[in-house]
Amino acid sequence: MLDKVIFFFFAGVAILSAGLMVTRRNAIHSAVFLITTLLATAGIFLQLRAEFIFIAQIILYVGGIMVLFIFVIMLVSLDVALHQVKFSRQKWVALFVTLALAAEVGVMLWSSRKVPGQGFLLPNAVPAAKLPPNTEALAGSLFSSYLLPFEIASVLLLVAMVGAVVMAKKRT
Amino acid sequence: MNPALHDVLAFLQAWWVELVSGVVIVGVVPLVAGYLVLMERKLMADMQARLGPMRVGPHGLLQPIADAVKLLIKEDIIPDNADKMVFWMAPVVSMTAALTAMGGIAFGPSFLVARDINVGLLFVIGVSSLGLLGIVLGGWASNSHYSIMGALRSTAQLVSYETAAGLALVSGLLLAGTLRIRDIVYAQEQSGVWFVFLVPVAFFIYVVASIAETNRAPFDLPEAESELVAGYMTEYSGFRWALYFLGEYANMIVVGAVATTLFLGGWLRPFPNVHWMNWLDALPALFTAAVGAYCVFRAGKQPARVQVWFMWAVALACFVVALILAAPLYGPLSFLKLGLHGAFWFLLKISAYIYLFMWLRFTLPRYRFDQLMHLGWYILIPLAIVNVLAAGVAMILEMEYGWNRWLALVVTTLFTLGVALFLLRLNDKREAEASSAAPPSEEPSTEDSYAG
Amino acid sequence: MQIPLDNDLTKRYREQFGAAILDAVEDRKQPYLIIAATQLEEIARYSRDVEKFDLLEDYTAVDWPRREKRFDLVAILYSFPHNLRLRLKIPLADGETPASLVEIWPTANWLEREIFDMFGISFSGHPDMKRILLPEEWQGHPLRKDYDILQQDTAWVRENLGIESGQ
Amino acid sequence: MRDDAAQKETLLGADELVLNMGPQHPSTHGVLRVKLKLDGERVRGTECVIGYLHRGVEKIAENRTYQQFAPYVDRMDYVAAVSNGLGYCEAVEKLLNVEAPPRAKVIRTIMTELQRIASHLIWLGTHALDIGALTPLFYCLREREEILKIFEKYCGARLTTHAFRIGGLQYEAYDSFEKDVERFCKDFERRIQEYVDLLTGNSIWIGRTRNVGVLSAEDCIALGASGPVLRASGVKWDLRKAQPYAAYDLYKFEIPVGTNGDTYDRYMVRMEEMRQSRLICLQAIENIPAGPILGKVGKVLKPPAGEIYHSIEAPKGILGYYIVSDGTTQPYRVRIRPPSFINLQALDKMARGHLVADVVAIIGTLDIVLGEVDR
Repeated sequence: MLDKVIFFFFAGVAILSAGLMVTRRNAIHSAVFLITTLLATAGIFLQLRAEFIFIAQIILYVGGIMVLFIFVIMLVSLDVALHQVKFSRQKWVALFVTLALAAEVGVMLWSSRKVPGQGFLLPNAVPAAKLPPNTEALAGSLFSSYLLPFEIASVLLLVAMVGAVVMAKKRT
Repeated sequence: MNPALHDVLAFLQAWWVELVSGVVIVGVVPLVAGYLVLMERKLMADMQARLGPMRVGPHGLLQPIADAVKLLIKEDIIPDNADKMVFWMAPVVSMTAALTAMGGIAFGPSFLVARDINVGLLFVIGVSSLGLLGIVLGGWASNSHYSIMGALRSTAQLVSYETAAGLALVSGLLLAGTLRIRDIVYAQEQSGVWFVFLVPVAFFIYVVASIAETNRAPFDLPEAESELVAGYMTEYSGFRWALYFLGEYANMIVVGAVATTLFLGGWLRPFPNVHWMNWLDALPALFTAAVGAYCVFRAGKQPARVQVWFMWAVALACFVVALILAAPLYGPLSFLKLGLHGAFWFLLKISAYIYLFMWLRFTLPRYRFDQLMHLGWYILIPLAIVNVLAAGVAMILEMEYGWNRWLALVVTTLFTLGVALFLLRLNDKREAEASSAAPPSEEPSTEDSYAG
Repeated sequence: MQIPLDNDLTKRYREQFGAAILDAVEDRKQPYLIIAATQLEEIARYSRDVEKFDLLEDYTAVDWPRREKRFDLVAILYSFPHNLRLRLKIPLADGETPASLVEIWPTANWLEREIFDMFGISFSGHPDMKRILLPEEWQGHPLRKDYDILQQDTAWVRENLGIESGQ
Repeated sequence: MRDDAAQKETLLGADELVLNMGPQHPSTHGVLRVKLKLDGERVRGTECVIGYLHRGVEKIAENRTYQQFAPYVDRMDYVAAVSNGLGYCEAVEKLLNVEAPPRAKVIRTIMTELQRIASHLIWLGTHALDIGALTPLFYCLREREEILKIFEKYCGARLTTHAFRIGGLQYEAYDSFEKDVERFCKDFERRIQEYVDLLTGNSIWIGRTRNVGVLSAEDCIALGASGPVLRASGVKWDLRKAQPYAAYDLYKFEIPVGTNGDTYDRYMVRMEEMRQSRLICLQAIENIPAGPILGKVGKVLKPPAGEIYHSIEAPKGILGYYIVSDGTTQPYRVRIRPPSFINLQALDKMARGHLVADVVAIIGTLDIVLGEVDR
C-alpha cells in the first residue's frame, strides 16, 4: 500500500516534470525539470532496492551531467535562443515519431500481458528486500561475465574524451 | 482494522528511529549550524585579538538566535529581472541536499537514519554534491554578473575537487572493502588502527578537497567577498540567504563526518582494541567534567551577576552530561557505552575537523582561480589516482604475496609521496616557465594602453 | 619676488625655441618658463628627451578672467637625473585647444581631463576628452573664477539626485 | 577605451562581459567604480569612473583664508591626514618665506612618520583582506590604534588631526610624548614580525602577488606613479632624500627598493618603509631640540603675490601643493597633486591580461584613498 503510494508519487513526478521539461521555453527551466525527472526515477530505483543504480543516477546524471548542462546553458546567451522558434517545423515529424513510439510501447505491454509471470510490469515480483545486496552483484557481473563490453564501453568513453579535448584545443 | 491504517502503523513501527532521527536532523542541524557560526566568530575573534559577539546573551551566546530572528524578519528581496521560480528554489535545493546527506551518516552505531542502505558513503557524497545545483541555479537566477561568475567558478571548482575527493575516498574504501557506513567503522575496529595511518596521503587529499567542496577559505572563490562581493549569494537576502548559509555549514558537518567515518575511525575511541588503554573510556566523562570545572573556575571572575549564573548553569549542564557519559562505566549500564561514547567521540572528531577548517580560514589568503584549478588538476587529481593505484598494489602485496600489511603500506605511501614531490617540482617548473614566457599584459600596442 | 631668470637652462631653451619662450622667471627660488601654446608639444618633447625632465609631476591651470589670455596652463616637470623642477606656463585664451601631452607623458591623460572638467580647456589629440570628476552631463566648469562657490548645476542635481539642491 | 577594439572573439564565442565593479564593492576601497571588460575572468580593459566623493576642495580653498583652509586638506587622504597637513603648511610657509623652528620641524617629522606607519598599516590590512587573509587587518588596526592614541593625546583628534599650524605647531608636545613614541616603536618591531609570519613566506600570498600588476620603472615614470609603487620598480628615489623637508636631513634611513615592480615587491617595500619610519622616529625622539614651536607668522597671513610648488613624500607618493597668491588673505588658486589619483591611472596598464581577482589585488597594492582621488 505505502509502496504503491510512494511509487505513484515518484512516477507522477517523473512524468509530469518530463512533460514540463519538453514544453518549457527557457532552457534552464527545462534543465531543472529534467533534474526533477531524474531524481524521481532515482527514487523509483531506490524503491526497487537498486541502491547502486539509484546513487549512480544521482551522482552521474544529476550531480555530474546536469550540472555541466546548466554550466553550458549559462555560458550561451539565452535571450537569443528564446526568440528563435527552432523546432516548429519538425512538429509533425515529432508527433509522428512520438505516436510510433507510443504504439510500440503499447504493443509490447499488451503482448507481454499474454505470457503470465513474464510481463514487463512487475508489481508482484520478488519482494525487493529479499534480494541479495545488488552492489556486489553488479560488480560481480560487470567484472566477470561482462568484462569485455564494460572495457569496450570505457575505451569508447576515453576516445570520446580525448576527442573532445582535441576539438577544444583546435579552436585556440 | 483498516488495512491502510495498518500499513501506516507497520511502517511507523519499522521505521520510527529513522523518522525521529530525520526530524531531529531537520530540527537540530540549523541550530547546530547557527552555533557553528558563533563558534567560528568567537575563534576568529580570539585569533584576531578582539572579542567577537558579546552583546546578545552572556558572551554573545544567544547571537545565533538573534541572527535567525533578524534574517527571518528581514525584507525578502527578489531582483526584478531574476528568474523568480529558480531564484526561489535554489537555496532550498542547497539546504535540502546538505540535510539529506546528513541522513546517511552514522553519528554512532545506533544513530543512523538510512539504516541499511548498502551504498551509504556514496549516498552521502552523492547527495551532498547536489548542493552544487542550488549554487549554480541561484547564481544564474539572480541575473547578476557577480552571481553568475560565482556560479561558474563554483561549478568548475566543485566538479574538479569532487573528483579528487572521490578518488581519495576510494583508497580508504579499498581497505574497508565496503560502502556501508557502519561496516567501514567496523573494518577499522578490526584492523585496530584508523585508516588515516594506513593511507595518510588519501586523508590529506580529502582534507584539501573537502575544504574546496565546502567553499571554505582558502578555496572560497565562489563567494570570494573581496572579488565577487558574495558570489552566487550576492542578490540573496534574508532567509533565502540563511538557507544557503545553513547548507554550507551543514555541508561542513557532512564532510567532517565522512572524513571521520572513513579515516578517523568513526565513533571508535583511540586505540579501540588495546585493552590496557581501556581507561580511555573514562575520558568522555572526565573531559566534560573538566569543562564544567573550568566554567566554575571562570564563574568567579565574571563581572556581571547574570554571567556568573550563566556560567554556573553551563557548569551544571556539563556535570550532568559527564554523569551520563560516566554511566556506561558502571557494569550493568555498559550496554549504553557504544551509543553514548560513540556519539561523543564522533562529535569530538567532527569538531576537530571543523576547527581545522576554521583555523585555515583565519590564517591563509585566498587562492586565485587559475591557481586553484592548477592545484586541483595538476597535483591533487594525479596524486589521488596514483594513491588509489598504490593502495591497490599494497593490498595485492599483502593478500597475494603475504607481505606484512604495514610494510606494504609504508612502501606504497613512500612511493606516493615521491610522486607528490615530483608533481610539485613539475608544477613549480611550469609556473616559472609561464611567468617568464608570457608577459602579463598581452595587448601591447593595438590599443592605447593608457587610455582611461 | 619674481625675478627674471637667465641661467644655462633657460638659455638652452631660448636657443632651441627662440620666440616661443615668452619669459623665464624665478619665483621664490623656483624657476618657470612662460611659453607659447603653439610650440607646447615640441617644447614638452624637448624637455623630456633632451633636458631629461622625465616626470610630469603635475599639470593644472589657473584662471585669470581679467587677462586677455585668461588661462595659464601649468605643467610641473621633474627631472630624476638632475633632481630639478621646472614649471612651464602656457597662457591660453578661452576656447583655445592646446595640444595634448598624453603621447609624451601618459600621466597627462587624467590630468588633462581634470583640467577640461574644471576649466573647460579642451586638449586636441587627447584620446578620451571627457569629464573625470564631475558627471558627464554637468554644466559649467567649477574652477573658473566666474563660477561662484554657491553655484551648481541645479537641473542636474534635481534630475539625478531627486533633491531640490545640493547646497 | 575604444569600443570597437573591445569586440573581440572570446572564449566559446560568448560576448565580452562588462562587469561593473563598484562604487559599492567591498574591495574598491571606497567609492571607486571600475568598469571591467572581461573575457571569461580575464581582464581585457578597465575604465575607472571616479568623482563620487568630489567635494571641490580646490574651489573651497579659493574662498577661505590660508589658515581656514588648513583643516580641509586633512579630509583628502583621511588615513594620512598629518602628511597632508605637513605638505600644506610647508607650502604656505615657503610662500610666506618663513621657516618653522627646529623643534617644530622635529616633532613634525615624528608625527609624519607615525602617520606613514599608520597609513601603511591600513594599506597592509585592507590589501591582505582583499587577497583573502582576514587576520592581518585586525593586527594592523591594533597597532594603528596606538598611533592614533598618540595623535589624540597630542592634538585631540585621531583621524583628521590638523596637527600642524602654518609656521610651526599648534600645540607643544605633551609630557610623555617621547615615551609613548618610544614605547610604540620598541613594540612595533615585534608586531611587524607577526605580519611577516602570516604573509611574507606564505606560498598562497606569494602566488597571489608575484608577477601581478608588474610595472617597470619606465612605465612608472611615464604614468607618474610615485611613492612605494615607483620604488618597488627599482627607482631608488624618495623626496625625503632627494629634496629633504621638515627634519629629514638629520636622520639616517634607507630607501627600500624592489626589483620586479610587482605586487609582492610593493608589499616588501612598504613593509620595509614601516621599519625605516620606526627607525626615524627612534632617532628623532632621542634629541628633540628645545625652543619655540611657532615661527614668526602674523595672525593675518598675506603672502606676497606669486606662486609656489612644494611637494612631500606622502605615504602614497608625491603629494604636491601648487599655490598662487594674489597678495590677499585668500589663496588665488590651490592645486593639490594627489598621489592616489595619479597612481590610480596605472591601474589599466597593470590590470590588463590579469584575472578579476588580480584587479582586486592591484587596486589594493596601489594604496588609493578615494577621498584624495576625488578631492
